[in-house]
Amino acid sequence: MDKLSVEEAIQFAIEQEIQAAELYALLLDKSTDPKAQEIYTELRDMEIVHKENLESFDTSEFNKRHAEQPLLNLKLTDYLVEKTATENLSFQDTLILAAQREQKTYALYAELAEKFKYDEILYKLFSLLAREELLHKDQIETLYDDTVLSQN
Amino acid sequence: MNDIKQELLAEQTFADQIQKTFKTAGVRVIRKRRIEVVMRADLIPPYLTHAKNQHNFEHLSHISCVDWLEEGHFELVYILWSYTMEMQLIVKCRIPRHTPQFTSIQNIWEHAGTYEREIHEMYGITFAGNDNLGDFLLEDWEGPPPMRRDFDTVKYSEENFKDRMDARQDAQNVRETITKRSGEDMPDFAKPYSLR
Amino acid sequence: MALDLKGILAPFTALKQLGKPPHTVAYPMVKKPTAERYRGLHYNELDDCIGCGTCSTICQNGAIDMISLDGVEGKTGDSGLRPRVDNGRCCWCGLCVDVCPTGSLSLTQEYLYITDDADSFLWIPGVDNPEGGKLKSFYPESNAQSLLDYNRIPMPELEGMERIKSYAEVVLGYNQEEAQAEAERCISCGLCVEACPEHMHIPEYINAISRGEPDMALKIIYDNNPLGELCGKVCTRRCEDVCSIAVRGEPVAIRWLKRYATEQANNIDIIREILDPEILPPNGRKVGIIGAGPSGLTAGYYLALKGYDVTIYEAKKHAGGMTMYGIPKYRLPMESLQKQIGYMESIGVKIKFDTKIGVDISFEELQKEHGAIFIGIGFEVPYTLGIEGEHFEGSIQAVNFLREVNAERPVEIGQHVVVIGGGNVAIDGARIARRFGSDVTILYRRRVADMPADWEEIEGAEDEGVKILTQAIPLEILADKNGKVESIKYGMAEMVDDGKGGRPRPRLIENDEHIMPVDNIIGAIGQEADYSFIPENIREQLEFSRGRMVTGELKETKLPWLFAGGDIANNTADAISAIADGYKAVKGIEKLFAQKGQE
Amino acid sequence: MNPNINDKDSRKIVDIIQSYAQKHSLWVLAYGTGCGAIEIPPTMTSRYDAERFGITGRPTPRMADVLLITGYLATKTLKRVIRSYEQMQSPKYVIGFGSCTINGGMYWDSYNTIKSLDHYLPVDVYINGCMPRPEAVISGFVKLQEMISNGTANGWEKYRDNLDLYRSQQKEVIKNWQMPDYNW
Repeated sequence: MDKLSVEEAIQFAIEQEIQAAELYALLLDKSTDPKAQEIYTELRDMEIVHKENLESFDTSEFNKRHAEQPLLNLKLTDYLVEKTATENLSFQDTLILAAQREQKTYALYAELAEKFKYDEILYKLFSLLAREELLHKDQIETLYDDTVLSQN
Repeated sequence: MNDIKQELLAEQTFADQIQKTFKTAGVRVIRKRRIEVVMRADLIPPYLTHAKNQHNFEHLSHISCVDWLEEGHFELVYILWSYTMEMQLIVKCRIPRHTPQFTSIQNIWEHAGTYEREIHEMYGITFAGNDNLGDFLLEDWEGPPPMRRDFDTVKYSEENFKDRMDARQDAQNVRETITKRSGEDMPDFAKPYSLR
Repeated sequence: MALDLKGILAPFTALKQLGKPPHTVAYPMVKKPTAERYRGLHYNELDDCIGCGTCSTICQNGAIDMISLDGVEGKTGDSGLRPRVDNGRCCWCGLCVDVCPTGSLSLTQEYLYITDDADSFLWIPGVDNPEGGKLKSFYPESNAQSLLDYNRIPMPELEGMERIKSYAEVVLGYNQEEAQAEAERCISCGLCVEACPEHMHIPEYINAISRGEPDMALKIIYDNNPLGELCGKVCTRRCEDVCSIAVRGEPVAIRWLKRYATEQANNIDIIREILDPEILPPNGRKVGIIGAGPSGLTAGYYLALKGYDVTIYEAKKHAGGMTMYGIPKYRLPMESLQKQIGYMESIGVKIKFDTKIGVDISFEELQKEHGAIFIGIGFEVPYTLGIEGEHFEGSIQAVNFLREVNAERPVEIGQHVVVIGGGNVAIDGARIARRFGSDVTILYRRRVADMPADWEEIEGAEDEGVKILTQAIPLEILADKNGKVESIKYGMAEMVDDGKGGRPRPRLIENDEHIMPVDNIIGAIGQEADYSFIPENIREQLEFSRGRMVTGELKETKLPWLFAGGDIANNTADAISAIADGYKAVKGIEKLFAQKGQE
Repeated sequence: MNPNINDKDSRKIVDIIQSYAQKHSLWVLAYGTGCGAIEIPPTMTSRYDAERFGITGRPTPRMADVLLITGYLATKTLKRVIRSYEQMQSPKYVIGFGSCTINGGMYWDSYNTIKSLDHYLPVDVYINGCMPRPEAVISGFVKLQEMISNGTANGWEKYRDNLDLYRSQQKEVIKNWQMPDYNW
């Protein structure tokens, strides 16, 4: 993956989203905890929406999309114990898992952005994708902060 | 403590004197120059005569009336003043509310008749011996005696006088508004405790 | 005839006055300033006013009434009504200003109003003179000038260091004199009723207390809250947050007054005698309740009064749920709870102890036996900290800790204890640990002001010597070579605004890590429910949101025969909300049977 | 015979001159009814000197133009006030002082005072207050003068035209009506 066209890059991102959605769908199927099921459903739907957004992505929208809301970055993933995707995760573990997945995807895009720094469009694209992942992580962390850490 | 007793010595001596003569009376020194005597109603005319003649309470300041609605009594309050002793004597008695009748003391003090007319008009108490009980301050009054506590003056005034309340019909009650908005079920036994 | 010189000259003394300015005030050309505290037309700061109607109540002339205005919305703590003054009745005595609990009402320097229209004297202060705020002249400059008493009667309490020697109740309770004095501070506006999830008849029972009729107060309390004494001791009292008096002073101690009224009846027989409950004859309808917590007990009590055959299934040895096992006994003594539950049992509520659904009796069986089922299991399963080293020996959960202590089972705890969390559970855990003689520190991720625990609890904990370390995020638990907790690593946090108006969130500051040596770590960051006892096929038909069951207005779920309440069905997670849920579910269950009866 | 005084265009020049004269010689009947009578001495005497406006007191109704109702009226006083008012020469004006004359004021629940004065007598000007300060009283007179000069102070005409109505309303509270019926 040394050279990449914009279309290929987007296709790569779409695949990432599909993989995530498939994983959540699988976990949803296996889970028996209604609270975790609810989160899986939400995550799966979210990834599908992201995928659809990417499919209709227009590179001319770069500037517009960059001016979005600021990041909170609560850094919860930094110190919570890493979770692996297994059957019957609890509600809490589900959230941790999702946040950590977003964090990893972010790291991947950030790395790619660094790699394709010479190509302005690719750099912008990966930076944008990285930022989007951070935003998603924010959402999940906020939810974790509100529910699990309601009294802390 | 001793100073106060010393100060009220004259009053106390006088009070003891009354107590000795009228054994059933309740005598109390209220403060300097003020003594209260609670009497049985039938003893009032003889006692007032006694006070006027024996103790120089030559001036009747006022006759007043209190409506003890819950206890079913009217209380008549005679306020006397003695110029020689420089002392005020408050004589009280109670008469039953269902038979508001009493004896006039017009023969002791002529001007008592005027006070009795007023009490008759405001409380509906008749004074035997006073022939002049009729229209006094209120002209053409047809309602019940207005100073009686069971007379609902708000209701009377709403029924008899036109006021400008139509424009205020949109007024609302705060407690009721909250009850309605919150969906509270107020039991009937709690309602009298709402105070509004 | 001698010349009367004096007589001729005397009149000329009037010339003396010639150079003097006239005595006359040349009104209206010259306007004299009004007196400093002149009581002119009314002005009302519409935004500060909460529509409590006290001005209207005190007005001796019946001149003030409350009306709804366009643009003024009612919300909790604000009736949405605003005063209107009939200037054809007002006598500018200023009582309304003296009694206004918020200080929004004032009188102005402006007093002129001349018209030929007698109907135009209705005056809406603040609307008719929006500029009046600048002309205020008669207003309470300090609380001392008010007719209201802004200071609460202090509640007698055990002294801080005395408390940690035993589990004796910390709060001692009002005596009659204190209770009456406190009750007399209430202005009966009723704004608190809306804030109370259960909509208890607060002004009514406070008035009953102030009249010296605690029995009547008890009757009014039991009208919709069968756990009045519990609430009198441990309620989160949202009523006091919106108390009109609280705008400028200390709120009326509604909770302590309720406590006073309910404590007067100190055994089951007296409660029964005072309440003299009307129990309807059995109607043959059976209702099963899962969980004998506040919501389940409330639903059970009112259903039993209405003639239903109620059975409560409780997995543990005692009823009360989290109030039994989660609240320390120095706040809610065992006898108090037993008394209230005993009274419920005496009117016909059946409680089956040590009966776990799915183990001792299957859910299907339950469903077959009862026409309706109410679930009030509460949040019993604690969330874990989710950090490294949580499995080490000595790292425990506050819920489990409190449960063991309340069940009077032996518990061992070390010298140095860290409690993680800022809710009531955390404070309870810390205060209990203090009673073991430990040195306790609370680690909390946010600031003290953000703590969800009651401020009185926080203060109480501080009085007892609990240290509170805020903006500290636990990062890792470290153990010695035996696998026993040795210390905790935590990092400091900065507070960030989430941009949505929510409470600020803590963000870890990099490279600001500390280590604290510790023997025990008590986690109390939050709890969740365990729904595993509900069979899969039923669970699938129910709706969940953020770990809670989704219920309707009358606590009904997607399944018509299934109701849910308490922590698992509301977002506030306190006893009074659970009681409110139970009370609502009673109406829901009645409606269900009424519909069934029609079919 | 009665030119419509409300219609400014139909007023003759003589009316304008007449109203100019009238508004500068408001003679007041010195008959204090309620607590507001205490505000009259400072208004009339040197402090506020109402005579600057041509306002002065007169001892009898027949000499007066303005009747001041300075507060509450008991039904008993109302009888005397009506009698005085009817003896006054037209044009005549009534000024209501303070809350009591508007909607009862602090006597709103009293058993023997009337609540709204205009139910019994035509009131031209109301002054807000309980009681109004002398400044407010003077403002009331100024307002009355304005109304006279633009021809809207016509309460007396209203009373004359609706005498039966007023009379019936007066008789509602004055049960024992023993007063001469004036021939208008």
